[in-house]
Amino acid sequence: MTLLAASKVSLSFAGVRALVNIDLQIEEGELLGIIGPNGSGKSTLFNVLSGIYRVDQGTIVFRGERIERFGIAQIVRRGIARTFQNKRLFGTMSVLENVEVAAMKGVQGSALGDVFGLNSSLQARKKAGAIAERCLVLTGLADSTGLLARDLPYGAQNRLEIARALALEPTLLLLDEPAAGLNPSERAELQELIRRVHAEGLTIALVEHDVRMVTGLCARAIVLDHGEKIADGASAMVVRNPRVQAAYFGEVESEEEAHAA
Amino acid sequence: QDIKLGVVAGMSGPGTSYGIGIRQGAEMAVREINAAGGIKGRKISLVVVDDASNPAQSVTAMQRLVNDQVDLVVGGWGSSQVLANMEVAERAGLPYIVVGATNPKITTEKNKWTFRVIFTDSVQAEQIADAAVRRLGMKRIAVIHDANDYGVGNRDIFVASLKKIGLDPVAVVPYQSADKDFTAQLSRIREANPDGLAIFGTIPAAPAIMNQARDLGIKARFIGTGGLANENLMTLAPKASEGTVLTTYFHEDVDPQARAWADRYVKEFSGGSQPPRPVLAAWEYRAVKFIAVPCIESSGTDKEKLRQCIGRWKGTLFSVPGDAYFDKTGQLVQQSVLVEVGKGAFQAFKGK
Amino acid sequence: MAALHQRWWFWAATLAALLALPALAPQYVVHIANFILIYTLPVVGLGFLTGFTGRVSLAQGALFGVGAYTTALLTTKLGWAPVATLVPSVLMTIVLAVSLGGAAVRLAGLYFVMATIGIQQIVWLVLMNWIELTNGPQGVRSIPAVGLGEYSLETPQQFYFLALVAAGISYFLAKRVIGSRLGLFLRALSDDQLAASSVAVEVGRAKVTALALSAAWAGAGGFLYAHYVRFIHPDMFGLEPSVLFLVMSMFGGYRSIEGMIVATALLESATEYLRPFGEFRMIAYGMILLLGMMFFPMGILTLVRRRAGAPAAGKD
Amino acid sequence: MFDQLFIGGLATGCVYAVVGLGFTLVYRTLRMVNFAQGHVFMAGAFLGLVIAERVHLPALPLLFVVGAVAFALGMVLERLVFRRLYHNHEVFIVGSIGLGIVLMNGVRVFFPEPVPFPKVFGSEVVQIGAARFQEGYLWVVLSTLVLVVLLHAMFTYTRTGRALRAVAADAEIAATVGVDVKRAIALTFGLSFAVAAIAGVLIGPLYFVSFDMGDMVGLKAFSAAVFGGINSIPGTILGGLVIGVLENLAGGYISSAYKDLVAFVILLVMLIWRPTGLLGRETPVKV
Amino acid sequence: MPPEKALSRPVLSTSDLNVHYGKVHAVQGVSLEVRAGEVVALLGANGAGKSSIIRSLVGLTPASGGRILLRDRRIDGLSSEVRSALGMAYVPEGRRVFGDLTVRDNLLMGAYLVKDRAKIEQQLEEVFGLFPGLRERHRQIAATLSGGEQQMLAIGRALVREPEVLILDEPSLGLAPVMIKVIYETLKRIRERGMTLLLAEQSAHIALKIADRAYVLETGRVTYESDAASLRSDPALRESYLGA
Ligand SMILES: Nc1ncnc2c1ncn2[C@@H]1O[C@H](COP(=O)(O)OP(=O)(O)OP(=O)(O)O)[C@@H](O)[C@H]1O
Ligand SMILES: Nc1ncnc2c1ncn2[C@@H]1O[C@H](COP(=O)(O)OP(=O)(O)OP(=O)(O)O)[C@@H](O)[C@H]1O
Ligand SMILES: [Mg+2]
Ligand SMILES: [Mg+2]
Repeated sequence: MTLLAASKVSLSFAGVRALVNIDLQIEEGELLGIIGPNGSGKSTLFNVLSGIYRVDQGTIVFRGERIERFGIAQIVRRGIARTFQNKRLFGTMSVLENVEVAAMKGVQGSALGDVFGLNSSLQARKKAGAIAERCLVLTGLADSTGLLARDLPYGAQNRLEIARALALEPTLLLLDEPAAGLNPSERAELQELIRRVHAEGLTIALVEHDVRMVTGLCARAIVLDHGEKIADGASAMVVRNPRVQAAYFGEVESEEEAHAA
Repeated sequence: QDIKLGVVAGMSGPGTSYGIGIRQGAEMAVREINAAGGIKGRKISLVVVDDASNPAQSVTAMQRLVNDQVDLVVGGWGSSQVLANMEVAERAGLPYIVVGATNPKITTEKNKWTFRVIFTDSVQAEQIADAAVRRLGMKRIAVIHDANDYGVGNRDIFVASLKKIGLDPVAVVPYQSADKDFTAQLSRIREANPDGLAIFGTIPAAPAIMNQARDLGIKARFIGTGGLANENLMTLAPKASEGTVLTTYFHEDVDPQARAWADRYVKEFSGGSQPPRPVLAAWEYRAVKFIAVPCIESSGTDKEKLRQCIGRWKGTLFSVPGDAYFDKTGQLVQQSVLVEVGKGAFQAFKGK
Repeated sequence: MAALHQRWWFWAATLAALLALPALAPQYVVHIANFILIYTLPVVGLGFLTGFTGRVSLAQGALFGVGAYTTALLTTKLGWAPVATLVPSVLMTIVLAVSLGGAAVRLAGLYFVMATIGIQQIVWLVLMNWIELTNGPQGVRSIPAVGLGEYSLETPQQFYFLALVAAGISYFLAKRVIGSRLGLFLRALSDDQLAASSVAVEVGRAKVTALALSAAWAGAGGFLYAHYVRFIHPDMFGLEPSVLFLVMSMFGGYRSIEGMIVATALLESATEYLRPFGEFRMIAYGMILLLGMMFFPMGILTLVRRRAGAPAAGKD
Repeated sequence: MFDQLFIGGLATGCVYAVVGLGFTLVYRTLRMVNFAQGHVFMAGAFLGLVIAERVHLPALPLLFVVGAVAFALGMVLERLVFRRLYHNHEVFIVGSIGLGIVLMNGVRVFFPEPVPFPKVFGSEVVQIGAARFQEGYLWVVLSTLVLVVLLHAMFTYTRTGRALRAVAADAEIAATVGVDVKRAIALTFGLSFAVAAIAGVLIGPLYFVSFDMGDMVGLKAFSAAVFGGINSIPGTILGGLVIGVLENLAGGYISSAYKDLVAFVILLVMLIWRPTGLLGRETPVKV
Repeated sequence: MPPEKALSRPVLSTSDLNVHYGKVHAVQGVSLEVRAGEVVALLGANGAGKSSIIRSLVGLTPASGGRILLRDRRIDGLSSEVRSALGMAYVPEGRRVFGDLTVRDNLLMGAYLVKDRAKIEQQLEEVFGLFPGLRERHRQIAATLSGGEQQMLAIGRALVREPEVLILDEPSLGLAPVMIKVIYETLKRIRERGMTLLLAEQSAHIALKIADRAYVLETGRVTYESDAASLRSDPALRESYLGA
């Protein structure tokens, strides 16, 4: 079943055509790879799907509902969560609190009610705490819960981004370059993590420059270039496509070398 | 044991120069009385508190006097401050003689412990309205006033008095105390083409208005009340203020006693950082020396007795023509003084 | 390793001292204590907004005034009993804050500051010039004291316990607010609004709630103030108190309710203990602010905390 | 009447604008608001007064000298005081409010009363159409123009200006490309003090100088700077002029009691319509 | 590695360098040296302390102990701008471009210490030649660039001044394969011109392609130091120190 369908989505900024007539379908339970050269529009696509930018044209349907005019928080509530390529953590809050904020999404009732003890959302709060715990363990941050987010090393910030998004218990998770700044063994761990949450039934779209990771994880991949979708298909096939080779790996690069990179 | 005399006034903030005058007046009176042996052998000690010309702090200041167990308070500058701090005096049952606040609301019949020696805005505004029409022959009078209690109080009575005489002001415009530029207001006044411009406000707005009015080509003569009775008027508007007619609280040329006192005052205080400002100093001095002290002498420091004594007081004060006495609202009834600015100084008004 | 204020005996001693104060201290000191207690309300309220949403407001003095004027006018003009006007005062303040400032909270940083300056000026001008309603520059006089049955709270000593209870309630509620989900949301959005919305925080709603809460605290404070001073005047609610409240809410330390309260006490009583400085009093006052920030940038409470052995928050 | 109100408003607006420039300069490099700015303007006026009374300088040299002295004072104060306040915005706000109080009350010790300022820009009254105003107004307007053009050019086209913008964006990284960040910030304070002091001298002869003159002007100037777009020097000027003219027209035609109210309501409404000020540009989100 | 280079004197060196963040001891007595014309890689896992070393080299984080020498001059204690003037350029971790400035202004800031206008123009041309994407966007506000474009800009900003020592913290971060290639080609070329490079990288195999020598860090200490060739050629070694 199609979870998300974008059709003819276009967006430009002062002359830069960042997205051009993009058609995209994400099936339920799929793990979709998105690759493309720098500045090809991958992050912009995520920004559009998560409500940060409004499309110039086109429609986005998520679980049967048009969402392209929704606000950011509305879209998260519908079940799309994301991470940011340029980390956007709550710097002055602890690692635990960063995740807790997100886990609170499921808590019902007005936040003001908590203050005056009107609704006994204590149970729900506890549940949120448990969710946060689980996400931190999952991402290997359980030991640093007390640190301020801004003091984490770069790689750990990355994982915190993922933990925070997972705590939203989304249906669709958008990962924007989660492996950036990780070393090979950490990449392997990350890959394992993604595979695990995917196995639990989460639908994922993954933007990554680590092609090996994309081909390793994703059955299907799309390629963007200059805002256009230039390829869509089985990931192993897509990376061999000559047009992709030229745009993404550089003419002379062989696939082996690309994998080595 | 000493008799404790409390003084509250703004010795910082916008009322600084007035407040310091009040303090100096009190110091002068107390020094003289103590030098002459005090009251029945008891010396007077002064407790001076600054309220920073701020109503909220004024409450605290008065509370402090209550706490220090002063026997009475003579002072108070600024109507908002006095309206705020008199509540404390009333609650504590402390006799309070106000010298520097002119809002009529201070002395209504509700005040039991609060008296006032300086005359109210209503008296002044009425007299200047009368003088403007009858003695200066003005026909087209415009009004510009501060939007604070002082300005609004004056305006209301002035306009009402004019109406009684049968005249309507040609323009009435307010400004805010902190304004620096009055072209907006003065442009409207210029359109009305007045022959007299009543200014109800204080320094430095009043001289600024005068200067700017002349720049704009307004030729009307200025009139006003006690807010203008301040030497800075002439320093700040040396040319523009010439010819202004106003009511004042004190003038040294009313009688020889006043002149003698003023000379003494200037000699004593001109060395300080403050330029001598005899107006409120004179009131503080007279209230202490001629009203408070005789009452303590006759009734002692029992508060209730002291209050009754002050209420019954009747007598003469220098610079006040004729007898003065407190009416049943606690207001000192007296005649006011009219002056004119000439050659950079206040002169007793000699017009018809 | 617990900071001083986390130890039970510290609290017990504080409470005992507070309860004994009116019996032991001179009336004048009680009077100042009353002002301090009253002011902690608007200051802590402002703390929600500035400390937790990162929005600096210069309108708190005006909101404080709205609370004071509401109760003053209801009791003097309509003859309501003071206790009956607490809720209307708080509601009125909230309504005004939300209707005037609701649109402004979405403004970023400085634009919000400027909007609050505007709100401050507007409220003050209306209090000053809408004479039929507010008595304008004459102020409102003879506001009745709060009565509890036969007993009415006239003297500073009598009023003290009311103020203490109010400040206490406000303190504990404030702690609950910042410890609650709302507090977490507010801190998150002050760090990064966009990230906050993308974890489902309704940023607009959270900010308006913070504004409403801060107004509620101000309104309650204004209520107390009116019935204690019993004369109010527009100038008591101008820019000056707004700046004062802002300073008090920041001087004690970043996001610390205790810090705000200590700062309120320290600065509100400053005009008194600085009296020996005479005409240099205000200079000394400014110096306290300036030097305090220059040498204790994490707030004056760090003085206490360091002594208690907790590490000072360190960042290069 | 319109002419009079309009021209009066322009001149006041220019003063708001020039004082507002002080806010803009500091904000542009430090991302912080110096709440003492209005009092610096006041102190500048007194500095001008003292200099003008001691040495009888013609107008232009007077402006230069006052600007230069204030510039030096700004650098010194940056070193002694402001440098310790960059910690975070709260610290800076409280600290600068404290400094403002010290400045204001310090001046008050020496000048407790309003003082007239020598008429260095002449005392003639000029008539244009139905409007009459002092010669000094012309100086205000002209000096404002000159200052704006100079500062704008400096920020936009010079190497120093670019460095100041880079410091604002990321001071650490600016240092790693060779910018002396401390000096850049000191320079900023020097400039903002100079500008404020010049504004003080310009306005002195039009009104009086008094220790509390910075309060209201500071507030309006801040509003002008924000309203015009605190990142933009031309915006600050535009903001100042709009506020000056608006309040004067409102005072003349609507109600002088509510003239500030009218001005502020219009500002609020416009802010809601354009949340980043007239010429302001907030860096667009990109994640 | 040509032998004469091995003998050349160190341009940049540290001895017993320590960095503390509060109680965290992030760098613990690290001594390393970079010789003229050499490319040295700093390798190590997340949080090993690479960035901390680099930040203390360029003067952004004060060293809590030890010394740093540039040629024979002691530079710890000097401010960043002075170190920059002495010939160091830095590509920070996580891009950190001047967000409010245009692409062109960012590059001009890189050339802040260069006085010769013609030279600057020429250098700009060179950077634009390297990254044509930036040329197209030279008037765009840097904050709105894509992640990879910002990374190119950060590198371009350090290149415009032709520094003597170039220090890069994860230059390949967020770059597409084609761009990584371009950048490493460029670094090779630069190095041929005699520039000295210090490079922190997560992906050892990329860095080892051009590095002459490498230091491997683990929780703030150097655990292994060797010429790059042996790490390159010995997968077992790589496995044990770098987990890959
Ligand atoms: N707000 C904006 N204003 C102007 N241009 C923008 C804006 N946002 C994105 N762009 C441009 O749109 C293009 C696409 O950017 P996007 O961030 O989507 O690239 P990307 O595919 O994620 O690249 P990378 O892999 O480098 O992160 C870029 O050229 C960028 O400069
Ligand atoms: N500002 C800080 N405050 C406290 N601890 C810090 C701070 N910056 C870094 N650290 C700690 O110092 C250690 C080293 O961090 P550093 O950033 O140098 O690692 P790194 O090797 O560069 O890692 P990465 O590859 O993830 O960038 C980490 O444990 C980190 O948590
Ligand atoms: Mg991207
Ligand atoms: Mg690093």
